Order: sequence, then C-alpha cells, then structure tokens
Amino acid sequence: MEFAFTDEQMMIADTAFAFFRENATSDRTRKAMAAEGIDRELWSAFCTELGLSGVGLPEEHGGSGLGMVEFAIIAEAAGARVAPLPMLGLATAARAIAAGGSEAQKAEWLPKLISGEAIASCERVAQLAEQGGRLTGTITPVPHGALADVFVFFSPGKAWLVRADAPGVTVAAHVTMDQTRPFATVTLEDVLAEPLADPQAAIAALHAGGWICLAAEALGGAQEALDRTVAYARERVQFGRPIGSFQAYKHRLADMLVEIEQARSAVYWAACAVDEQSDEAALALHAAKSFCADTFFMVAGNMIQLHGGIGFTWEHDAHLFFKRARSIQTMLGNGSFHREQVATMVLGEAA
Amino acid sequence: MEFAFTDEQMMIADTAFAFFRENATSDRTRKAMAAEGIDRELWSAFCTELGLSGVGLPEEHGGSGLGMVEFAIIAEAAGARVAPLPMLGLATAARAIAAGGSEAQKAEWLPKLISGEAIASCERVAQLAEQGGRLTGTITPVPHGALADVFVFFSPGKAWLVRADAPGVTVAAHVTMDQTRPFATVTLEDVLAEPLADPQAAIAALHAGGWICLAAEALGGAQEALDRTVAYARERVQFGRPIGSFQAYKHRLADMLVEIEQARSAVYWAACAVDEQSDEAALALHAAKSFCADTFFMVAGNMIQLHGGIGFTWEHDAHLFFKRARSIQTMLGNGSFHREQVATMVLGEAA
Amino acid sequence: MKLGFSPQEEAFRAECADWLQAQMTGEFRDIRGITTLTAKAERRKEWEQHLGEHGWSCIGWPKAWGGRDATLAEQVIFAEEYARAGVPGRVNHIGIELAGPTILAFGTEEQKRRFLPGIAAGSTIFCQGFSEPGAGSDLASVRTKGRLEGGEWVVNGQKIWTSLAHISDWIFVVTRTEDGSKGPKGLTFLMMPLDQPGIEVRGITQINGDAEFNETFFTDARCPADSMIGGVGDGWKIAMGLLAFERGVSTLGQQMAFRNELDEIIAAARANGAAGDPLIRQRIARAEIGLRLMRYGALRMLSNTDHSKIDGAALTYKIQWATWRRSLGELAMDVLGQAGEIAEGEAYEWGTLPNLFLYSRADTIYGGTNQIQRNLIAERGLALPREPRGDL
Amino acid sequence: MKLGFSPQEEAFRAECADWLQAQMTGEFRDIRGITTLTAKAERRKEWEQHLGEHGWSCIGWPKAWGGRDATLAEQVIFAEEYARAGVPGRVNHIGIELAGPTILAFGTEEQKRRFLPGIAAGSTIFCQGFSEPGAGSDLASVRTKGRLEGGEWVVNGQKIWTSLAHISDWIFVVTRTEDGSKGPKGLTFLMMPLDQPGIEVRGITQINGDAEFNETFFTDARCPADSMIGGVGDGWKIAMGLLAFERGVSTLGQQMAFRNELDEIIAAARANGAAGDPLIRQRIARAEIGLRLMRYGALRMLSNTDHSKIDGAALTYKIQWATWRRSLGELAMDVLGQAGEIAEGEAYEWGTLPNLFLYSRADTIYGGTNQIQRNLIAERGLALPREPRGDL
Repeated sequence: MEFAFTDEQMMIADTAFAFFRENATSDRTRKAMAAEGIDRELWSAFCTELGLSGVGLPEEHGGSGLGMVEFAIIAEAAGARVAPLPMLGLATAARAIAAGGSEAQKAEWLPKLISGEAIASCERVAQLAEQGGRLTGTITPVPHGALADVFVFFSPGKAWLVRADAPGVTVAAHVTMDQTRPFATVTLEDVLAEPLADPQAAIAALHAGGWICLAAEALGGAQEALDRTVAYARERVQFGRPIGSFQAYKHRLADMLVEIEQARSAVYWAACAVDEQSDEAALALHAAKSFCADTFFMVAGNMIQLHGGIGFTWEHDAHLFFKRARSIQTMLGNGSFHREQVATMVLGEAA
Repeated sequence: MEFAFTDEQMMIADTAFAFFRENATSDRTRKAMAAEGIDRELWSAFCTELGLSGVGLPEEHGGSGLGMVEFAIIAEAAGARVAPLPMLGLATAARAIAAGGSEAQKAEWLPKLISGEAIASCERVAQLAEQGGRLTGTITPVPHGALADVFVFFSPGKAWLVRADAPGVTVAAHVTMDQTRPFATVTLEDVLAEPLADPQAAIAALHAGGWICLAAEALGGAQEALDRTVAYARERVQFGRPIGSFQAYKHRLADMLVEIEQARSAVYWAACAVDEQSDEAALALHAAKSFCADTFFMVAGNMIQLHGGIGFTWEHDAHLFFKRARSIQTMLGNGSFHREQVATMVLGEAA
Repeated sequence: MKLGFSPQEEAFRAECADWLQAQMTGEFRDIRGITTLTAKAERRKEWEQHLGEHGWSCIGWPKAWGGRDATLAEQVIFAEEYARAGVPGRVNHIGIELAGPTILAFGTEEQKRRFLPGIAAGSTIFCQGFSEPGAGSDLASVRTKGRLEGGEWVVNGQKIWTSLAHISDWIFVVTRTEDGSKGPKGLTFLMMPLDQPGIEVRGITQINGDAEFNETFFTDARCPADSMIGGVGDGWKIAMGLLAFERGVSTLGQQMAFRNELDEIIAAARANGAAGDPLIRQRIARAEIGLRLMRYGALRMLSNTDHSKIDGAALTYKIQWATWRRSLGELAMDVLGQAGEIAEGEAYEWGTLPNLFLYSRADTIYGGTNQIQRNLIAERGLALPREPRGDL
Repeated sequence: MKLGFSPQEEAFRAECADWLQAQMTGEFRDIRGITTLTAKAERRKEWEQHLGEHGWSCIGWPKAWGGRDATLAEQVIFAEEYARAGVPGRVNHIGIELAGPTILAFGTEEQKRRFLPGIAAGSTIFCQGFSEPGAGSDLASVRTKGRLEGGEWVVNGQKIWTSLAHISDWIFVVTRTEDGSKGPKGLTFLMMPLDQPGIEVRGITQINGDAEFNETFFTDARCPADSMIGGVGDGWKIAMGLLAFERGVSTLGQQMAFRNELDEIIAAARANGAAGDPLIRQRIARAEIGLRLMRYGALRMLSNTDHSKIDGAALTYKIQWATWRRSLGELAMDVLGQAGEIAEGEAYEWGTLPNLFLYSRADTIYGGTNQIQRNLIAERGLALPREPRGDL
C-alpha cells in the first residue's frame, strides 16, 4: 500500500508536463480553435516523438503497456494546457477496440491510432435502427466527430466500429462553446458497421477510459488555473496592495486548493482501482468524474472572477479553462447522473 | 404602491421590539428552557400589558383587527429574542378558529387565547380514525403540545378543535432540541372532537399564519444573530486586531446581510400579499417560509463559527438561535417541500 | 405598506402596454427580443429617438426636461411593460439613467440646457469612462490626466470597459487634474465628445465572442472648460453621486429582462423534459424566489424616501442580482444539457441562454466586483473596520 | 502507486479484527458503540490499559517503547478494524498521538523513560493546554506565565478548551517564561501533573449538553524543572512539531468513526424512506464520495515520505474533514426530519446523529478555525502574503 508515484511514473509526469508546457502554447491553441479544433502537429509530435500515445494499450499492437495511472498522468498534463487534441478518442474508442475488438480490428486500428495516423471518436447512441449489420440513425453531439477516421458507437450491450469513410456516413461540424474539442452530428444511413466482438468489455473499457481521461484533464486544468491565478494575485496591485494580500481573495484561493487536492486523490484512486481491478473501481470512477468536473468548473469560474475585467476577455486564456470545464461537466454523464450511480451503490435503487 | 411601513406599523415595531428587548432576557429564557419551555409571565405581559396578542384577529372577539403585516412585525420582534412563547399557536390555531370556526367556537376560544388565559397548538395529522365525531390516533410532534389548552388538528379538507382536557387525550412531553418551543406527542383515544365549520378556510388561515410567523421569527432571529456577531467582531481582538478587521470575516458578515435583506423582503411581501389577497400570496408564502428558514440557519451557523470557541458553549446564546433556526427549517414543511410547491406553480406537476 | 396598484395606475399600465406592443409588432418589430447590447445598434438609436418623440424616453425626469414626472409606481409599471413587450435594452441607458440624473443633480442651468434635451430626444448617446487599466475596481487610483489650456480641458490617458463607446456620442470621464494628488482628491468630472481626433476607441472581445466593451485612448483630447460637472477637484463626489443612481428605478427594467431569461429557461425545461427532474425543479424554484425577492427588494429600496440613509437593501442589491444571474446562467446550461454548447449558426454567436451563461460571468465583476461589494456592505452597512490601502 | 494490501497485511488485518471483536463482544462489550468522548470514562481508562497490556496501545511507536514499529499499511489496517469493531475513541488519544510522539521526537532519554511507558500502558492520560481565553486560535499570544523557582517551574494563568482535562493525569502547557516577550518568542513547553492544589479544572458545557471541554486554572502550579521539553524559549518550535503529529495516522481512525456515522445515516434513510428522495440521494452520494476522498487524501499524505515538504493534501486536511462532517450533521438531521429534534430519554442527551449535528459545529472551530486553516493554506501552500498582525 503506497499511494505515491513510482520513479517511473514520476518520469512520465515530468516528460508529459514538460512537453505540453513547451508545445501546447496559447498561440497554437488559438490557431487550432479558429480552424478545425485540433492541433494536428502537436498530436503527431505527441504520438511519435514523445511516444506516450500507447500508454495503457497492448504492446502487441504498438502500445506500451502500463495502465490507467500512467494514462491519467498524461491526460492531466494535456488538460493543464487545455490542449486541443483527440486524447478522449484514445481513452474511449481505442480502449474499446483493445478490450472488445476482434484481432483483426485491433491489428488494423490500434497501430494507426497509436501512431496518430488515425483519429478515433466514440459516443453513445440513443436511437439507432440496426438491420442486417447496417445502421441508420443520428448521433449527436459527437466529440471530434468531424475529424475522426473511425467511430465506436455503443448502446447498452452493443458496440460497433464505423469507418468515417463508409458509404452513408454524413458528418456536420458544429461551432462548439469549447472550441478545443468541437462537436459534430453524425448521420448514418444504412451504414455497414462492424460489431465489436465483446461489447461488454468494450463498453466497460471506454467508460473507465473516458471518465478517467476527463477527470484527469479536469484535475490538470484546475491546478493550472489555480497556479495562474495565484501568480496573478502576487503581481497585480489594487488599492496599493497585491490583491493576493486581501484575505477574502486568499481564502478563495485556499478553497480552490482544498477541492483540487481531493480531485487529485479521486483521479489516482480511480485509475489505480481500475488497474488493480478493485471492487471499488466503479464507485471510484463515478466519484472521480463528478468530483473533478465540479472542481474544475468551480476553479475556472473563480479564475475569471479573481482576474477581474481582464478575466472575461477573449484575449485572456481564462475562458479556455472555463469552457473546457463546462464541457467536461456534461460529457459522458453529468454530475447528478454519476452521484445517482453512487447513491444506488450505497442506498440501493431509488423507489 | 408603497413598500414601506406606515407610521402606525412603525409604532407597533418600536413597541414590540422594545418590549421583547427589555423582557425576553437570556436569563428568563434559560429558566423557561429548564422548566416547561414557556415564559408564562412574559406571555401574560405580552397579551395583557402590551395588548398586541389580538393583532390580526377579529375585533368582535377581543382582537384588534389589523393584518398579517402587523402580526409579522410582532413575530419578528419575538423571534429576535428567541422568546419562549406560544406565538405559533396564536398564528395557526387561533387564526384557524377565527377563519373557520363556528360563532360559538370563536366566542369561547378567541377571547381566552387573546388574553393569554389559554394556549393553543396546531398540527397536521397523518393517520387518524374518525368515527361518529370521535377521533383516535397519535399526532407527533406537536409544538407546545404539553402546554396547550386547545388543539386544532387538521388533514386535507378536515379540521377539528380538540380540548386538552377532553377524556381520552394523553400528552407526552419530549425533551426537544430547541428548548424554547418543546414538542409533545398527543394521543387521542375515542376523543370527542368538534369539527371546524369551514375547514378549507381554517386550513388556509393556519398555513398563512404559521408560515408567516415562522418566516418572521426567522428574520428577527437572523438579524439579531448578525447584529450580535457584528458587535463581537468589533470588540474581540485576535492577532492584535479586532477580528472584524479581517476581510474574510467581514465578507462572511456581508453575505449574511445579503441574505437577511432578501428575507426581509420575503416576509413583508408574503404578509402584504395575504392581507391584500393578491394572486401572488401562495407563491409568496412558500418563498418566505423556505427562504427565511434557510437564511436563519445559515446566519445562526455563522454566528457560532464567527464567535469561535465561546460560540459552541451552552453559556453563550448562539446555540439558542441555532437550534431555533433548525427547528424552523423542518416545522410546517421543510425547504424542499416549499420549493417544490413553487416549482409546481411555475413548471406544473412533476412527471 | 401596500403592494397593489390603484385603478389609475392600472390604466397607466394599459397605456404603456398598448403603445409598446404596438411599436414592437409594428415599425420596430425587427428589434423585438434582442438580448445583447450590441446588435442592430443603428436601429436601436432610431428606437431611442422614437421613444423621445413620443415622450417615453425618460418618464421619471421632470416635465421641463422631456420627462413626465412619473411616480415610482408609474416607473415600475413602465419598466415591467417595456420588458414584457420584448423591447430590447436601451443603448442610451447610461445617458438616461446616469448622465442625465447626474446633470440634473449637479449641473448648471446652462449644462442642463445643453445636454438634457439631446439625451431625452435620444440623439445624444452617452457612455461611461471610469475604470482604467491597472486600476479595475479602484476608482480612486485614476491616472488619466486633465489640464486646462486655452479655455479647454485637455485629457491624456486611457479608460477601459467603456461599454458601448463605439456607438456613443459623448463620454463622461473622471480625470486627475491636480498634479501629485492621490486617491479621491484632485479628481475632476468631465464630459467629452467622442468624435474627435484625440480619442480612439478599440473594442474588447469578451468570452461570448461579442464586443460590448472598449478601451478608450485619450491623446490631447479636448472639451470646453464648462463641460466639467461640479468644480475642479469635485470628481470623486460627482462620481459617487452618479453611482447612487445605478441603484435607481432602472433596476426594475433590468429585472424584467431577467424575467424573460428565466421564462425562457422554464420553457426549455418543459420542452426537453428537464422540468421533471427534482433537482432542476428545486433550482428553478430558487431562481423564481430569488427574482421575486429582487423585485420586492428594489421596491423597498425605492420606497425608502429617506435617501440620506444608505439602507441594507440598496447596499446589497448589486451582489444579489449579479450572483443570482450567474447562477441562472449555470441553471440555463444544466437545463439545456449539451445542446447548450452548440451554436445555432456558423459563427461563434450564442442564443439567449448560452449567452446568459457566458456573459453573466462579467456581472459579478463590472460595476464593482463581488469582493468590492462585500467590502462596501461590511464597511458602510455594518460599520466594520475599513480595509487598509497599501502603498505600492 | 499501489492501493491493495499484501497477503501478509491481510493476515494482520484478520489478527486485528479477531482480537478487537473478541474484546468488544467479551470483556469490554459494555463500551462498544459509544460515540462521545466523555461517556464511561473509567471503563475506557481500563480499556486503555487493556490495549497496553496486549501491545495494541501504540503500534506505530518503536518496539523499545511499547510499540510494534508498525508499517503505514499496518497502522491503516489497525485503525480501520478498530472502528469497524465499534470500539469507542481513545480517551488517551492526546497521550498516544501527540504527547508521546512529541517526547519521542524532542524529549531527552530520561524523559522518554519517565513518560513513554505510562502512556503506552494506558496509565498516564494526557491532555493539552494550548488555547487561552481571549487568545482562541492565536497560540502566539499565550499569557500563562512560567518561572523557575527552587528547581521547579511555577505556573500561573488559565487555559481553555482543555479537552478531557477532568479525567486526565498530565497536561502539557505552553507558557510564557520570558517577561515582556511577545508572539512566538519566550515560550516554553512544560508537562505538569494535574493532581495538585495549584490546578483547578472546571467543565464547559457545550451546545449538545455534554462537557468534554474544560477551563483549567493554574495558581502557583508546579512541576519539576526537567518536565520541560526542549529548552527554555523553545515552546513555539515544540508546539508546532506537536501539531504536525495531528495530521498523522490518527486521521484514519477518525475517518472510520465518520464511516460509522455515515452508515448510520444510510440506515436511517433506508428505514424512513428518505432514501427515495432524489435530493437526499445526491447528498448521501456526495458524503460517500467525500469520505472516500478523505481516505485517499490521508493515504497520499502518509505515503509522502518527504516530510520536510508540507504538501497540499496535508495542509488542506483539517478544513476538509471538518467541513465534510459539519455537512454530514446537517444531512443527518434532514434525513431524520423532526424526529431528530426529539431526545430519546428525559435528559438533554442525544443519539449519535443529532449529537453529530450539534457537536460538528465545533469541528470547524477547535484545532484552528476554518478561517485560520485558510490562512495557513494560502500562506504556506500558495505562498501568498501573510496576514499582518495588529498591535492591539
């Protein structure tokens, strides 16, 4: 029992944080926001030069093994820079294929996803007609939907792999509040879909991966938002004093740290519980997703507030954190959904 | 349209606040708490010397007319001292009799209740067997149940008057968290009950009276709790400074005032809406009860916190406010009940 | 204490409603329902003039200056009907609600004659120049300089958060006119025409993609010597007087805009099923209660005729509405779900509710942050020790 | 990073559980499930001695002094099983968790020999004398005076909030031993026997009707010169070292008591139907999540072997649990409804949940109020400017 990073985990953290700090700059992010919403050059460097895109994916298909703890470290580092990257698809679709795909599906897609040649996206489907292995219906909103080469769609007990270039697939990109992870609507009309061999395993893997990815991004974003606000509080003078010397301001920052420390425990508890296949894993995942999303939203809102006027300008980065925080809150189940799952675990089903 | 006190209302406020400030002292309250939970001498002085017990009750039965605004002023003043008085029975049972009782019931009870000779109590009944004008069942918790001379019990569409000395009535007093308004359990075994002539009118009157009484008490209690905490903040020195000079402490007090000012609007809006039979009255009552109870609880909790160690001793009065606040929160419907009523008004019934 | 309206007042309500609805279904139907302050600026200037022509521009002003000497109740009624008819916010609200009343209270007869008719007629649009970069909420640390030169004031410096400066005609600015003075001393209140070579206005894009606010640069900008309100060095006093008008009847119009926003949330919740969620129901009830209490708080504040005494309701009003509205924005998004994060068109432009969510983050900042408001409440309302200034 | 326990550790868990459960169903079944710190004090002193006899009194201490040199995992396991078995809190927790470790860290060999065996054996019960009336959270303004006289320390003054002083044998006190010194300078850390004519202990009744806390008066109270820990004037340093132990393994035992409280709420909600209320369900889920995060926060803090560095998890722990538990008390009452406001018996004595509600108001005050905690977090954790002391 040792709830601290190993030396290897420390090294991964140092590498990932340094990489994103250097490369995922505000300028590059804003360029991506104004264009398609992904910094493809950054993604390519992450996948090839850094070589961390295979963390948590099987070695026989180009992955580097390791587990969710290591993946969470990377997602935290990317989240700290609100990096416009298709990390979530790697956390959901790629993991679904690895856990529930056929050998052929794994062999075709995992190397491409790990090398960055292909981008994956994943979404739950509400209503979908399935006939003779062909799907018809509309799925929205799909994160990175307009940029994906391959989709994993799922509904309870079922999961399919759909190629973006398959006949009958239409994609409409949306202007999205969080421009660093744009949505699209995907329409399928009699589209050939390949069912995943083990949909249960695939769905469990994409949920664990997705929830941890979002929770870790939220943790990274929240910590960075706090750090930048603390730096501002030390510098900025009002009424003849650094604003960080005003007690109410200090206490607000302290409250942010209190939440972030809990969010940190939540992310690594959940990641570790998944890796160790602990009985607590399900509870930990719901806890991490809901708690970290709330923390990030609270912290990012405070980041705007504590920067004063400059905080709500387009020019300042605060809104990037704020919009990402909002988007994480609703993605893959909102806070009350996840808390209701926890309630069901401790109280039983609602009457 | 003039949302300010008239000169007459100002005079009532001055009289009532001065009376309770002078007479409802901590010493007397603590004596009452250790005994039966009512300061009977104070009640008698309030009813006879002060002569304000008839406010909002019909003149032909010893009342002094006027309306809920004037009653709210008095309840606010009593609440400010957490006075151990059967004010609530006057707000509920007496009003129910006045609005829905027969002429004989009014003539018998109202003069006695207004003069303080008799004490009234009122409670909703959940399960009660009614047979040939006789009631059997258990009602709990009944505020001032062990001290009442007459009860008004009600359930949807029905309301009865029950004499405490009627054969078959048994009362068990409880040690109650808020010792300034103790509960009892009342057991009826084949007890002769007099139905009120117009139960709908009685129930509407006791709800309006009860909710306004509790909301106004809460307002008075909250304002007094704030005032005492502000006084302490100016006096008490820590770290070489008055604690009221610490910004975080100041801001907490400011937040308390923000809520209290809204609570003040709520109480007098509701009272005025009832007096003017406005369409808004129902919404205003639910708003006032829920908002003022929450405000008082928040402020009383802060009163303890901002007094530090002394704040959670028995010796200091903070706990009287805190316990009264808790008790107001649950009495006559808790906050989520009242908000759900408001939601139904604006959104329609829940699915 | 009386909340109801008299039959005469109800008749006035009908008159307002009839006229406003007629405009919004007739000549000005193209501006009905706009919720931002920037859209269709030119048409909205025409609307200002139309209001002026028909005597509805500033009903609370004295009749002599284009108003109607309207009672409080009448002003309440007009504000309610204005919003109920879906009329967009006033692009000249600074002129009508701040500049005009300030000139009425502190200006000379000559200044009244010069400015008030234009404001009342909707032909003189005013904006406000208080904040400066690096000063934010700290009005006393103004650094923009003014000096008298050849019968004119010459101003140099920079203002920020000058809302709607890009469509305004005049700006009032607080300038430091005494060299070496500090804090609230040595400040002077000037009114300057914006259309001159010495003034440059640059838009500031906000987080919602809109640009209501501006930076305004003064480089030897000029105005006549008698464009000063009060005397040299009276700037702080005038500015404080002006800010008091912010808590006036205009709050009621603002509240009616909030009413429309809340109604839109209620409609959305009914439409998409969120109205069945007990958590959402509680939050909508809280929002409804909060809005009602804001109304009655404002009426209490306005009914308090002893304006020499700052009362609690007035002191707490700003933080109350700003915080309420920020929560409303979060509620709106939670009702909409992910649909709220997708724009309708191809530009980064937002419908009423997502825009409310984004824009309301500014509400708790401009006009004195929530932190500044709490200082004011604690120091003025509760007589607690003042927060000391530093000397950096 | 590893959260699971090894087979050896699981075997240790079984050993703890077996022994503790055997005691709580056997000889000590009369104290099982007590949740206050004051009830059945004499029997609980016997329990302390029983723990000592069987080597379970202070398993984290060195073997040489009665401990077991237990690993972190073993201490976690023992704390969990202790609470799971329904064993009441330690009446000598100050001795075991604060006084003992302080003597181990800062005491002389002679002091270790004098005090540690008694603490380990459960025969020397310690309490803590830090706070003073008028000083509250401000330890640096201690006024209780100590002076050396004839080879003894002579102490005069008053301490307050001395938890359990009425059943303790020794008290450690911070005294001002240098005349005219101010703040953290000139303080000395002394250990004094309570049973002497110079010390009087008076109970302070709390809002729950219980009296765990005391005022302790010192009038020429005496202790030997070598009852001082550290040197003359080292009092501040020793006191700060001692407070760091408060964030040690003992937090895990406390958490298990919280677990029992939350479980009781869950059982009550299931029994009375509150478990069907979606609002209550959300709050119970939040409480469950908060408790789990407290556990993993504590494990993170304890796994951080670089104790020279104050980490965020350790700094934020106090406010986190105190605030969580205060909310838990409110949740408990909302689950119980009005039934929670009625005592079971005829005295003003409360069952676990109402008592939690009342007592938890003290959690955010003692041991440094939430306000003080936020100062510490901001100043030590975030390196923000220090709150200035005044000179009153």
